[in-house]
Amino acid sequence: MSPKTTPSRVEASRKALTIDPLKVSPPLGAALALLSVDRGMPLFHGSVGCTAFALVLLVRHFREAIPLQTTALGEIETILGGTDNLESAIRTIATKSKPSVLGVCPTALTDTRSEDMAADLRLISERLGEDLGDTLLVHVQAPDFIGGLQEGWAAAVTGIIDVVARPRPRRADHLTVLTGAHLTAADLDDLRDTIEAFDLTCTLLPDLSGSLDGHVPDNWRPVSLGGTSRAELEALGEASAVLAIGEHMRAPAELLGARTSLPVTVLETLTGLKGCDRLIAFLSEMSGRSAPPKLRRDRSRLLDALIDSHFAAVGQRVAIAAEPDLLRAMVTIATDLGCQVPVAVTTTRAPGLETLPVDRLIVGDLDDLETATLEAGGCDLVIGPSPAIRAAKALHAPLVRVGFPQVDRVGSQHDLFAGYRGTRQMAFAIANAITESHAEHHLRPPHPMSPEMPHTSEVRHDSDAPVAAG
Amino acid sequence: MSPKTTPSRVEASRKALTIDPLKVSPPLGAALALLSVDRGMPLFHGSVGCTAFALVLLVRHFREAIPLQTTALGEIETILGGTDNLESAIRTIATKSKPSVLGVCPTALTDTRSEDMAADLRLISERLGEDLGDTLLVHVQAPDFIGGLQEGWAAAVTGIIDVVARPRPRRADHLTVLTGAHLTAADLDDLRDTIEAFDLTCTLLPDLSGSLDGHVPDNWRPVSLGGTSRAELEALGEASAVLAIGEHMRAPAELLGARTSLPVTVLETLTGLKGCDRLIAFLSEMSGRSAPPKLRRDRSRLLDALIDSHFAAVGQRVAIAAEPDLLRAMVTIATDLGCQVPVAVTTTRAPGLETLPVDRLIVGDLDDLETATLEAGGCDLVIGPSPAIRAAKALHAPLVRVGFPQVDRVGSQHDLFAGYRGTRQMAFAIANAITESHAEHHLRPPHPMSPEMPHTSEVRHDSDAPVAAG
Amino acid sequence: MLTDRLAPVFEEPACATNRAKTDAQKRAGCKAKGPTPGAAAGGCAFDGAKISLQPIVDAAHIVHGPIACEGNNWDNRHSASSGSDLYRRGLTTDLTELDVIHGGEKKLWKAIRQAVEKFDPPAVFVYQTCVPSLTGDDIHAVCAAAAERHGRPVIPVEAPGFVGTKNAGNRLAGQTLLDHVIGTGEPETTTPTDICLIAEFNIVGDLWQVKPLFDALGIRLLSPITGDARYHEVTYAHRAKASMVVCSQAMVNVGRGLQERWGIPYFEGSFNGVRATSEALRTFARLLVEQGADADLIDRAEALIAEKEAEVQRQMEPYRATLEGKKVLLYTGGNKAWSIVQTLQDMGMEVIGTSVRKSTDHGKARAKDLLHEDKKLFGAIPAGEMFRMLKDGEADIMLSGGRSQFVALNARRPWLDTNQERHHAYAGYEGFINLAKRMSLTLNAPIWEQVHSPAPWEEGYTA
Amino acid sequence: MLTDRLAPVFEEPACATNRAKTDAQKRAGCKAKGPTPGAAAGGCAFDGAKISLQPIVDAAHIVHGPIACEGNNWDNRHSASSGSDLYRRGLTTDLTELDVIHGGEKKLWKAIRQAVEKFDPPAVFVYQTCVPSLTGDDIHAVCAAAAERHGRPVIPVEAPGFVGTKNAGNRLAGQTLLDHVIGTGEPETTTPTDICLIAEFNIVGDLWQVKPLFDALGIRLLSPITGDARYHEVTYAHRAKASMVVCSQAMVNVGRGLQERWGIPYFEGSFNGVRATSEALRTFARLLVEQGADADLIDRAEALIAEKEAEVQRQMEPYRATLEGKKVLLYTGGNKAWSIVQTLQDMGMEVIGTSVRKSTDHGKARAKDLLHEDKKLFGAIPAGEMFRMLKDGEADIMLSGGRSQFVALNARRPWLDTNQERHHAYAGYEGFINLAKRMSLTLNAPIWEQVHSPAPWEEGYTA
Repeated sequence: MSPKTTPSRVEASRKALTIDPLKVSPPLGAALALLSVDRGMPLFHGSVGCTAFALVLLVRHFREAIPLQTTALGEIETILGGTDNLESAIRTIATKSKPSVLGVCPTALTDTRSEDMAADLRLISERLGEDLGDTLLVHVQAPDFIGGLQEGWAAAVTGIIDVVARPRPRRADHLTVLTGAHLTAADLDDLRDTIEAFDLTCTLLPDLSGSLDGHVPDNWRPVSLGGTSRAELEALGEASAVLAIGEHMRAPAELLGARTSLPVTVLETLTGLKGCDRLIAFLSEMSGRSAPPKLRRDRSRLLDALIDSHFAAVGQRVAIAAEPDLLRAMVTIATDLGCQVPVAVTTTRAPGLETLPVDRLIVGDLDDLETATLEAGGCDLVIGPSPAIRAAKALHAPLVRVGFPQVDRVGSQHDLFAGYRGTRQMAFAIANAITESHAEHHLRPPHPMSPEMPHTSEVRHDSDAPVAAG
Repeated sequence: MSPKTTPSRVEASRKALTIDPLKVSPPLGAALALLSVDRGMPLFHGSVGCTAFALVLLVRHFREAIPLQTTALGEIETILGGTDNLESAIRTIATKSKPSVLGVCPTALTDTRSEDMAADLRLISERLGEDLGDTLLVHVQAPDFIGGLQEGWAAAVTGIIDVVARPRPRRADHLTVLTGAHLTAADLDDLRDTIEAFDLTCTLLPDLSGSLDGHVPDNWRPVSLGGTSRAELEALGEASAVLAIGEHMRAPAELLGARTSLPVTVLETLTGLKGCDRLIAFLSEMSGRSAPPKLRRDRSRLLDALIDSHFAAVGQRVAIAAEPDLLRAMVTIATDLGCQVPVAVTTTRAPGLETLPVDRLIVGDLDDLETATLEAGGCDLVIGPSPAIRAAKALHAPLVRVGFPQVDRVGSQHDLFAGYRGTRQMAFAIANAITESHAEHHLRPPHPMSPEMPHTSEVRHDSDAPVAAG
Repeated sequence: MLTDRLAPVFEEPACATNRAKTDAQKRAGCKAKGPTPGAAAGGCAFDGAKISLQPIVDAAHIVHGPIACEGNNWDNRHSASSGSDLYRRGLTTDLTELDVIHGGEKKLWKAIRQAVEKFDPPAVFVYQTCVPSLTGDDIHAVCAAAAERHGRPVIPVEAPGFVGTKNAGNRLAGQTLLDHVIGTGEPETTTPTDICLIAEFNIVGDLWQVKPLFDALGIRLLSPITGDARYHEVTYAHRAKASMVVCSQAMVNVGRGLQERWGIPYFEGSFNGVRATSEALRTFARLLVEQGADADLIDRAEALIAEKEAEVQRQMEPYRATLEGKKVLLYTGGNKAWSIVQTLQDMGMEVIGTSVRKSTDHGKARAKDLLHEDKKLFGAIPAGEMFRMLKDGEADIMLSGGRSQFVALNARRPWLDTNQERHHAYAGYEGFINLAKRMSLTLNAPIWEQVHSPAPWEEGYTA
Repeated sequence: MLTDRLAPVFEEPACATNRAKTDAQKRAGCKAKGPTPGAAAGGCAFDGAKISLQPIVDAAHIVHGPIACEGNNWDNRHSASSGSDLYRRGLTTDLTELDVIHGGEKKLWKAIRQAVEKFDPPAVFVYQTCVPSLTGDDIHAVCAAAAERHGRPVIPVEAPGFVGTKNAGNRLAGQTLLDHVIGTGEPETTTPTDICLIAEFNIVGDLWQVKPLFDALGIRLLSPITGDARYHEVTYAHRAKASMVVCSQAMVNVGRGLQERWGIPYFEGSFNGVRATSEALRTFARLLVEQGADADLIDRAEALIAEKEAEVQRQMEPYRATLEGKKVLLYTGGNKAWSIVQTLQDMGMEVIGTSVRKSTDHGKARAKDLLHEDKKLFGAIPAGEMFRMLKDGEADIMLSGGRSQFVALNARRPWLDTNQERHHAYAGYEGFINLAKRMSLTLNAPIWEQVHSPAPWEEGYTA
């Protein structure tokens, strides 16, 4: 009876044809991380289209200017080697836009040719000499063929750390926080506030809340505006500890730990009471202070929200499509509320997913979400990015929107999913979406002269539901 | 062309039959204000039903325990005078529950009989003597026949001030803030944070965010738990100024100003850029400090949100049903975004409403909202309390939920509508609701062999809309 | 005094409370002792009357009173309709001070006209409330004139709040039906198995969980009073062959009235749980056969009961382990105080106590039979004591109405709504399984472990 | 080299760019100079090909490539459909490293089968991308075999990104239609007024704003290429009596191909604005009459034009005051660089500049005619300069595509999307009014006053 069912085996979708991809390309995720560094600039080593598609999708989601460049390989350069284009692109960008960080991301095109880009970049760097100015050249190893947005994001952070991190004098009461790709600008604001509530300070890397949070700048810059500053990058090792949020940030965090000798703590998720508590316990320990009243109040409000929300949520079926760490967050809050997760779809076989309490966990696409959920008998709610609206409609279920992309919404970067408050908001969102959906499928009387009593199983979609006829 | 049309005349609905009331009774509002005082207890002087209806509705909205008592008048007591019941009720409550504030609210029943309750209360108070203990006895003059929730709320605050406010030594950098009934717990949290960001402190009266914010208490009390404390009530005059939020708080604020000689500032609304700016300017002046970076960032984010949201909102038609000060807030953000407001319905002819930029402003009910909007040619969005869902469905428009009651939602007290952040959230909510609604009425091809070009006016509902066919 | 004028309604010889009384007690009427000022809870007579009549889905229900009576109260019930939703509209004269000074009759007259013009209902119910009652508005006269003018029934419901409790209002509503509605219409046809269900209000579709049982037996629900009723169906009640009073406290006077005036036998029963449902089916079969229905109805009823009870046993399986031995505190009213006890015991649960504060003596006796111990029968439990019982783990779950929920929830214990505000239907066999499922889900909900886990700043916290 | 093999497609004698060239230049092809690494923008050939073909709503469009080509890109266009939405599904082989190592042909073969089984489309388009092109996947062979196996067209679209620009991809798509689609089906009937519209993609329903005009004249849109097209309609293009290339840069090769192979006259035109629309109607009427349609078509077209133009004048009234004299910066491409200039001038607005960076020489000449001054013709404007122009108030509004929007918005100036990502249809007479209305709404939007108002901490703040 417990909705926390036995651990799932992670299935791979066996289709040759991907239908409605959930996955975006890793270089897109790398670009996003690089744009979350102040004066950052990503450069895709590939055809112009590789860059254009990522750019357009980022614009559609964030509704912000997205500085993103391309080495503009043609067929000839691809075949013969694109090093000249790469050098030319770096020179142009370094001299014209003077970015603080220029992140070079190979694409499938260059990965296929197996160029030795690390070597190329060293040579280019030497040749450019002073033309490179203060620009940090970062090599992002995010192969197009492995994973999706969060893997590219993590690879960019690893690349940055690889270039800048070194041992520095420890700095008490300061944390270097490596933030996962699944956190929104609102999540990061909340995380920073929470850390500061313990009289700690922090450096966030990447800091999406500083760059892609929607603010109107006073002037125009051809590079990212806001985010982790160059000075902060230089001082990544000046802290008392490294905190990583999200399993996918473990690798960059461990690299940073190794380079700086700082202790490393990885928190898998900040969504759900337990995850939030772990953060608070960590911050209490780091600061030697107990949690301030506001956070205690927020926890108490969360308990109330969980209780208020469980009436509508308990026993309901929620299908979820998200990248691994966001999926973990969403499965956590859904099952914490007593929902079942008959189907969860994700983009890659990330560590730890096999323990998630879902019935089926598929590395697949949004068509898998739809068809597997239909096979499982439907659901009451879908959680996923905006393209999941098609599956939700086919399943006659509402969609609670999380993840990337959200192309038909404004302000999605201000949705809060993390921390006591974010968990509370998500609990409300789940309960309210289910309540509203069931109110729309009105309570129905049985067929007028039906000789049979309807079986509970036949009307599951409604019979479990809160019905508001009055 | 400007959506800010000429000022409206405030019409009264001419129906003898009210259909689907927007209005709740003033004593309910008074009760809510009294419950926002720590250890508060409202007492309705009337039949048990008067209390039961208010209690049930408050429970349905807040999903919290609602301490609320009744003098339980029967027919005989009503006719012969209910003073005995009143005394008996006060005695019972004062001795058993020992509230900090016991607010006595007449109902239509006692108003009709025109009892001299002020005199009665004086006598009862004398007779109870020590039995009254520390309980402040407050007479709330909120006649059932005039206004609705916000008027009752304001009357309760006036009653409290009348009893406790007196001149006190001024206290630098401290504000006594009289908060309107249209603010949510989230609004109050945000307001307090904003005030504290200027290194000012404040007393909120009432403080719904302390009592009805959804938190799980550790023990059971037969009175309200949290809210403005008794000590704060005694010290209302210990401040450097009185700030009132909402036009309906002007009267209590002026009374407080008169009693304490503190300067009084009334801010009509904290929703909309201008209103937020006024608050910040006021706080800057009071504190002698400039706005801190976080608030500047929030303002910049709001500008971006207004720009992002205007694409979907501009030229759209929004029908609004709300009590006067909430209506002002909602009309402000809707018209700030470039929406038109063909119809606004409210509960009473409050000061200042006549200047709102709406086409028709009706003191009426939710049926007026529906029929007047239909007459005006329909709308793209409805903003109102949860019972407005019927009108919204009849108008084929989505409902953005604000106000009281919200009976089919959890967490409505955590919706944020005030301040830079709240205005931003509301701008997003309006834009997203319109976008989603128009996406559902898919773009339609013209009739296959139509000899006529469809007129823009005929397809207004869709032709202005962002359509997402791809 | 209106209260005196209405007193005969409370003299209810068939009332279960009264059956146990002496004659002298009986004459004192069923009206309970007045509530205590400052320590009272519950609705008024108007509330009770409206609850009883509002489920007539196609009628206009106009509340003649100030805004508090309808503005705070409309559309707050979960009675379900399979057709019109006119009953869900909040219709009121919203009396102002001027109306009070000048009298509200004219406004009421206009309001009735506007309701007729806008909704064209088959009938209009007009609810009197305290204020116009006090100022002397004669709603009987207005209704009579309006009925003539508009050519349809306009029925005065004289139950202002201050004449008594919610239960008194139920009775007054019943009396209104007997006086103004029942017997004013005739069905097109009648059958030997026509029945009437009294005081079954189709809360979130309760009725629809039992109606298929009647359908399966060929028993026709001629007249539902008043769940999911059309007005004309209520007028047919006098042609039923048997009736059942579902909530005995609420409208037993209607059952008695049908028997006295038209000789229709009635019984008091419940659809709470398997045993009560089977008993109701059995009793109906017996009464109908006595009234002339085919004798095989009894056998068919037994066969259906056997089949459904077996099915319930099967369907209970997944929930049994969770429910077995769990301790329940029941805080509800009327016949639920014992019928739900039985239901819960049938599920293998232990009822640690039930409140019989609103029960009849008969009900109290049944509860005691089931629980064996007097000390498990409570009156009103003070919230503080209830909180303690739950906090200390004396009960695993509480079943009650919405107002006491926060006692349980603040004590961080599972709670299920079994009163009118609930969102789930628990009637008949299907409802039994529904209840088992909901309790099982709630008891197993992972939030309870979370809300009991220590905060990071509390002792006992572990990551 | 694939690029060389595809070169003939770029040798486009009918191309407006080419008409102005010397023969030597012509032989160099229409292919623009390659983009500058580190300073490039815009889509690739695959993008252009997909944009051109994807509006065929009932076909399956499978992208053979790694996830970046479709995962970042699917369902991002606003082409509208009046029927199937299969074209909106994101179908891809999502190549992995293993597929690259072992070759992706087998996976493509299976993917086509799965698409056919799941969707049963009348045809399948398979888009080649850079990676499988580099590793040598022979999509022609796979498509040919699959077509035979599945008994329906499976069409290889050989336009991997690296062979050229988006525009090159448009042409390659056109060539694909000529090579594989057009002429492979026959309509049930033909009429003397059958037409074909080329490179009109029904963005947010543009087509539906002009189709009623053709309907009113009895002109039948036999073959839409490709907006809101069913696959079979595209196969009929060779039976049209006249065709119009709506975006001359995009698929002029299809117009020329129809003329060369089947003798169908074509012209280049636009539905941007009143004058262009009237001109398009006139030209179609003339061509169709020349091809044998009733001669009165010309008079009927003139009557319709007169009526609609008068109607537009009336409908413009409410917007005229707002738009009159407002300064517009136009930053778009192709024939829009001049046709929208004309449109805006017809609205009484002043165009302070238009970017002709993607225009043909012919287009540049038309733009210059309209603007009189060379200095108002821009190439690519650096974002910084554009920001300054807007910030300084040299323009009141900018019309452009989505990517440059933030330059305007960050300068806090009104902006309207006139490219593919827009949410509003601006074609024909109706679209003209739509555009006037949207510009008017945006210019009047109260947010501009707000975003320019000083913050409380800035100089000039007033409460």
